[in-house]
Amino acid sequence: MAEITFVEAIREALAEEMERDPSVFCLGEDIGRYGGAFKATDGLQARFGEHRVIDTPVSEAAIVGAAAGAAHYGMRPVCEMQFIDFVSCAYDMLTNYVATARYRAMLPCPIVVRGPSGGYVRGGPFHSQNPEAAFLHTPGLKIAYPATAEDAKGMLKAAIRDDDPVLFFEHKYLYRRIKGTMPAGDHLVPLGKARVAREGADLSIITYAATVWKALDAAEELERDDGLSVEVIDLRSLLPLDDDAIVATVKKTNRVLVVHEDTVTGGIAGEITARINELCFEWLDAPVRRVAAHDVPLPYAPPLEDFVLPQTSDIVRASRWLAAY
Amino acid sequence: MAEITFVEAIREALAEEMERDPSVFCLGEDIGRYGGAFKATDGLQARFGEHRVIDTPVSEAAIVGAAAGAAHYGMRPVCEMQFIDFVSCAYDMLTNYVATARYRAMLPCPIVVRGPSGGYVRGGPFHSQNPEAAFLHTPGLKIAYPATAEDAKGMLKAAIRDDDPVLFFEHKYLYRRIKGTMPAGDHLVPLGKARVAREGADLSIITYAATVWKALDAAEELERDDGLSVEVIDLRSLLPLDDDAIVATVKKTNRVLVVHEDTVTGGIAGEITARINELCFEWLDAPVRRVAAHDVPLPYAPPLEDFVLPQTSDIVRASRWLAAY
Amino acid sequence: MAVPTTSSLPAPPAGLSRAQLLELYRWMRLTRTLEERLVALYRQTKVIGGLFRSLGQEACSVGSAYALERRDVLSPLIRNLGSMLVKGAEPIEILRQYMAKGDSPTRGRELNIHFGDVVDRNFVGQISHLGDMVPVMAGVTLTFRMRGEDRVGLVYVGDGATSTGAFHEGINFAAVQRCPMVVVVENNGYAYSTPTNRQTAAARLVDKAAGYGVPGVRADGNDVLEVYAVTRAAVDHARAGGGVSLLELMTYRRKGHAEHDSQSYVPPGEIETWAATNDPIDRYTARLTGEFAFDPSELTAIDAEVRATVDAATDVAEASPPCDGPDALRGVYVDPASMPTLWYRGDATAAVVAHERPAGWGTHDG
Amino acid sequence: MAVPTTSSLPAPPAGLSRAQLLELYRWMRLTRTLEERLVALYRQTKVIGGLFRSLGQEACSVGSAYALERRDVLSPLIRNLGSMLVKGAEPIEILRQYMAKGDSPTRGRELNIHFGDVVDRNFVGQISHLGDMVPVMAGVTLTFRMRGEDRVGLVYVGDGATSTGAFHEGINFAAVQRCPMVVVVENNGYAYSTPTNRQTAAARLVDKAAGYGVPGVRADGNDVLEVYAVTRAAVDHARAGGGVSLLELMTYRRKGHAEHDSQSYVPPGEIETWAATNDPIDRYTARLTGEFAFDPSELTAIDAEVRATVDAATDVAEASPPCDGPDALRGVYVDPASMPTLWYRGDATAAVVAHERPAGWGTHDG
Ligand SMILES: Cc1ncc(C[n+]2csc(CCOP(=O)(O)OP(=O)(O)O)c2C)c(N)n1
Ligand SMILES: Cc1ncc(C[n+]2csc(CCOP(=O)(O)OP(=O)(O)O)c2C)c(N)n1
Ligand SMILES: [Mg+2]
Ligand SMILES: [Mg+2]
Repeated sequence: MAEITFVEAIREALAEEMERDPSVFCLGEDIGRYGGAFKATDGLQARFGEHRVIDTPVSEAAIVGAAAGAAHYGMRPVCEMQFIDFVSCAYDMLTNYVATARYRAMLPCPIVVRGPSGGYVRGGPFHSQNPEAAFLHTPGLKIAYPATAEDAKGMLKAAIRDDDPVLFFEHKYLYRRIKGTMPAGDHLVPLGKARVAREGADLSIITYAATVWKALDAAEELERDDGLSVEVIDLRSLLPLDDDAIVATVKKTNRVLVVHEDTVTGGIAGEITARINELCFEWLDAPVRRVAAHDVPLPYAPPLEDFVLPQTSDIVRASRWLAAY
Repeated sequence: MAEITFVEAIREALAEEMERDPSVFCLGEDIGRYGGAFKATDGLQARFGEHRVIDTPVSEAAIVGAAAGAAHYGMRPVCEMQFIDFVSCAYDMLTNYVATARYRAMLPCPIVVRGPSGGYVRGGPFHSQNPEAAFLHTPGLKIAYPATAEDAKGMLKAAIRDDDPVLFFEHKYLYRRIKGTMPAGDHLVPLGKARVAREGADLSIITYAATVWKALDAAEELERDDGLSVEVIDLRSLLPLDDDAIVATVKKTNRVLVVHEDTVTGGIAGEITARINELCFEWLDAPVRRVAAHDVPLPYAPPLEDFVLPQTSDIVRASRWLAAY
Repeated sequence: MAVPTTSSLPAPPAGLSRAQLLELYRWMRLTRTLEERLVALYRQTKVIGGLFRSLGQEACSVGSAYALERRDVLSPLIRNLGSMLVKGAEPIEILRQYMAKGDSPTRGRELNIHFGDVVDRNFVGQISHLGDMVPVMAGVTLTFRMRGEDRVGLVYVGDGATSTGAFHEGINFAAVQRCPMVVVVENNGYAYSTPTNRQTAAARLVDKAAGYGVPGVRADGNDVLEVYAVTRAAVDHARAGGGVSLLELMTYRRKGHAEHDSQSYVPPGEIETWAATNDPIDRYTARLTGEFAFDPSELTAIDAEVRATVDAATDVAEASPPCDGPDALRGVYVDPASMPTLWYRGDATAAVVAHERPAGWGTHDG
Repeated sequence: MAVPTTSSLPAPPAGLSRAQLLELYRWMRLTRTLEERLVALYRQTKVIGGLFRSLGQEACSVGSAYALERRDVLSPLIRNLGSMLVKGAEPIEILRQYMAKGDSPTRGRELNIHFGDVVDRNFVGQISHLGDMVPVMAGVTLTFRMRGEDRVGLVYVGDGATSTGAFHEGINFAAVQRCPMVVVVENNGYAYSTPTNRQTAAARLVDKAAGYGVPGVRADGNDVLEVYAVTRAAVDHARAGGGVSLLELMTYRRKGHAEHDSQSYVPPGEIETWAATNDPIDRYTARLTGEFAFDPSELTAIDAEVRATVDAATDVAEASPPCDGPDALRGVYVDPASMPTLWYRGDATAAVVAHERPAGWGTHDG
């Protein structure tokens, strides 16, 4: 099997699910004839028709709301946010309408809201966001944020089949930089399960999305230069979080660094730290520490963006701190 | 000086600031002639005129956006969300436009967005929310959530004078249940500073808003029944968080319970736990533990709401756990 | 606010049978009687939370919902109790819901008439956030168009809700997609305390229709037959593939926003005038007994039957069980079906003993 | 898409002097020349991020902005480079900003023409989220009305942006408040790849005006004098206390959404037709040299001066310093003025030694 890119994996997932299930359809801005700002839906309209790959007006709240309505009546809509930054315009619809639908009114609401997220691309404050933390305290939603092309495909397929609404973040830095070989057949990766991206014994890095790759680079460097054995956990799903995987790695290495691209304050690392405290505090040989973005809107100029976002060298330094503690 | 209620304290703050500074004005739904759904602005339109207490259409994004525009040109607008649950409709405007204004374009944006929040009032899922955690990872915003009438007044006045945008949460359960005697003169309570609501030596409860009162009740009960000396920290400001106050209480009691009304997952307790890990992990004699709402949309029926929200008895039990640890 | 102008004379009973004319009367009467019962229960503090009345607006709800088939979908708001009844909601459901009973349609999760049934009777449980139901109904009706189903959707908005971004995005989306959807603006003169002329500078809310490229009709919302006729025409238009219509029904909110509201902001006499001269049930009664020559006793018989129905439902509802706390944890997700109870609900000392620690971790003494 | 119909013949130079006629020409030429320079820099990878053109739309920006006084406030979008130049933005600012220079107006925080100046030249730094500037400008102009200042605001939206909830809420709010605001819809036929007829079912975007109770005018957006005249009338109307107006300027986006866009979705010949028959600079040149009898050399002299200006600015911009990483932490708040650098930026071992621990806390050996 040939390698395909992350964004091709997304496209394959969409195509396979649309093929398999006529209730799956896509809607979003410029996703039809144009194939989407990042070409994630390229060719799908030609293949599945205009009514299954719908170009919408610039109306994120309507896109998500309409998806919810369709889902109540048996459809499985997949919404694209042209950039995930614009999901903020559907924040009310997602947190109030969609997330509560089943609980408050027994309304089935199996929708997926997906879109390109994340920085390291000189996109500036409105084309680089990582809004996942804003949705973390909304029961009723699931949140997926894959780091590999294999997971991108398998988790998107699982998300489309999931009976609950799923926010699906696709890191645009990975779209064309990361490739993978898709397992044959109906490749599904369950939501809610983390992945050990690298085994290690001395310390654990818990992370997700683009920083998984930076953590792996850092682990490589630490092994080579410091002889440190670093375990890297790729969370993959942020809601629900895989507590078992978190606890397992803490009990194994006793030292934890949580790394993410979102700002340090209010990012998901806080939740992870709290869970570690609750579930396996006694196994900690050092404080849980965070490597994340500085608490500023993400600036555009390369030196600024590089300064604000966590870099491999930051993970290396923080790991050394933990190891030396 | 006579005691006044929490909501009267809010009204006094607004009136005093409007009196003091002609650039202060209020806008929101039904705040003028009607005086607001909770009467927080009662009488202000009669006193200051229609153009300083503006009844708006049902348009939260426009309310916040217009406030921002006015603030760029020298005004100090105070927006009311009829219920803070509707701030979700202005989520984009607040997180993308308002919060970044100064950073990205040197735009002054001294606005206050205030409104009634919180549960324990049988308001159901859309009139009981605590959305503070959704804004925590948005640099550029400040978040205030007072628990006492004195702080409500002093912090609202400080928020109006603050040169940065402030989200100001007013717990509706406290509006008429909590009273206070206002200090004479120009009573200001600085943002960003926590308050020791009760001194104690055995364990610390870090909390804010309505659960401050539940924590105090629990502390009372624990002192009486268990002989435990419980310190209660009222955070008052959530962004910025008062790290000094958090560290001080941890170093003093070595055992911490973080209590809030928001859901446990994704609530602010995670951030606090992470900071404790980073700043004073070594002083902990027990894991930091959380008492918060169950991870469900807040249901309406009294037995359900009571089950979901943290109660005094929960705080008591969790404190006993910590003390016995 | 002036008495609304009628865009055309009331149509003759637009294909309705005499039995149907009485049915319309019964739905309006049931709506009013049930709301009056809720007021009584509210005063006895048996209704938990706010109580929202549609007094004087019953014709809007009933006449419009009556234009739908059972397979069609309706999206009601708080003042559309009448629509929900027409669409098959039972008084007992309404009563249990308002009283937060354990066997209420939402098992106590939601309040007042916030509930739905998309499986059988086809009305959608609303949320409080105004305007949000418009995009949702755009999606419901988009589905029908995509699947080639002969079904239509109807969504209500108030004059206030027309100011929301969600209304705008939803109707525009549906119009472009030619969704079989009817948007009914129930212009009752106020949004909470805000009169319509502070909500919009538009002369008429129906003037928004052209901006979405859809037909717009303004009608007398207190004439149940006119409401039925204009809605029916819009529903037929949608069913025939014509897409979205916007209807503005002129009516008046005679009660406050909710029961607690003193209506201090209403100009003196306004409510009284509407009550005296433009009550939808009074007007319809006069027509039924006049123009359509029903015997008044036929109507009083309906009134009595309705009262008996509401009485019986009230008895059952009052005897309904309260909600059970732990049930609150069920049904957020299909998977997992239930959320765990938090750790501190139980015996603290036992929990400390049970708390897992690594081997060799001694009892800590601070 | 057909060539837009002109609602009226071009007005005679609406009170403009001959010098002003040339000034309009210069702003359009400067816009185009500067954008062409940006394209060259983009191809050299010196422009960082996307590049957005207003080719063929220059008359919309220039003609409308020219109707404002310096004290009036303008809210531009990515295709309103021309408006910003008219309002006082300097080519050097644009170049530095596009090249992410340390001395760019936003010190590298924002990209392309996302910057503003509310102190002196009065244009507001936009954000990417479409529609959001409309409520903001409602607030700016509300302020002027409240303070009794003789100032007007002008906000642009694209055909795509009219679908956003923010646009709707903002214009409605401003209309009710009679804010001195002009909303200019620049209908260039596309939102990214989406043609206007998939954006809305309305026959004309200006048909939205009635729904907000404001006057609406549609005009030929490629006739700079007509744009000036209709905007000037709307600005005067606003200044006189008449409140909001909605203008729809018919134009055409000849380039892709951004430089990378192949425009594969555009029907063959459409772009070429517009370029050949309806270029705003060509049309204006013909009028200047024809109807207004300017000598062509006057225009070529302007062209040369503009080119020299852009050349000079390019040299300065290229020599401008890059941004300095740690500066990123400044200016989020007034207080605190700077955010702390994160703990791991520094020597790890030294940091472990420095890490505070209670007295008696031994070195931990795992
Ligand atoms: C987005 C949003 N903002 C504010 C509210 C608070 N609110 C509840 S009802 C109401 C007035 C609604 O007026 P209208 O739409 O005319 O409906 P009516 O009550 O007259 O039937 C308001 C402002 C809300 N529910 N949703
Ligand atoms: C709220 C929002 N959704 C999506 C986008 C992505 N986006 C950027 S420009 C654009 C098209 C804009 O079209 P239009 O308003 O017609 O302006 P034009 O580019 O034609 O000048 C889109 C969809 C955005 N910026 N904001
Ligand atoms: Mg109303
Ligand atoms: Mg356009």
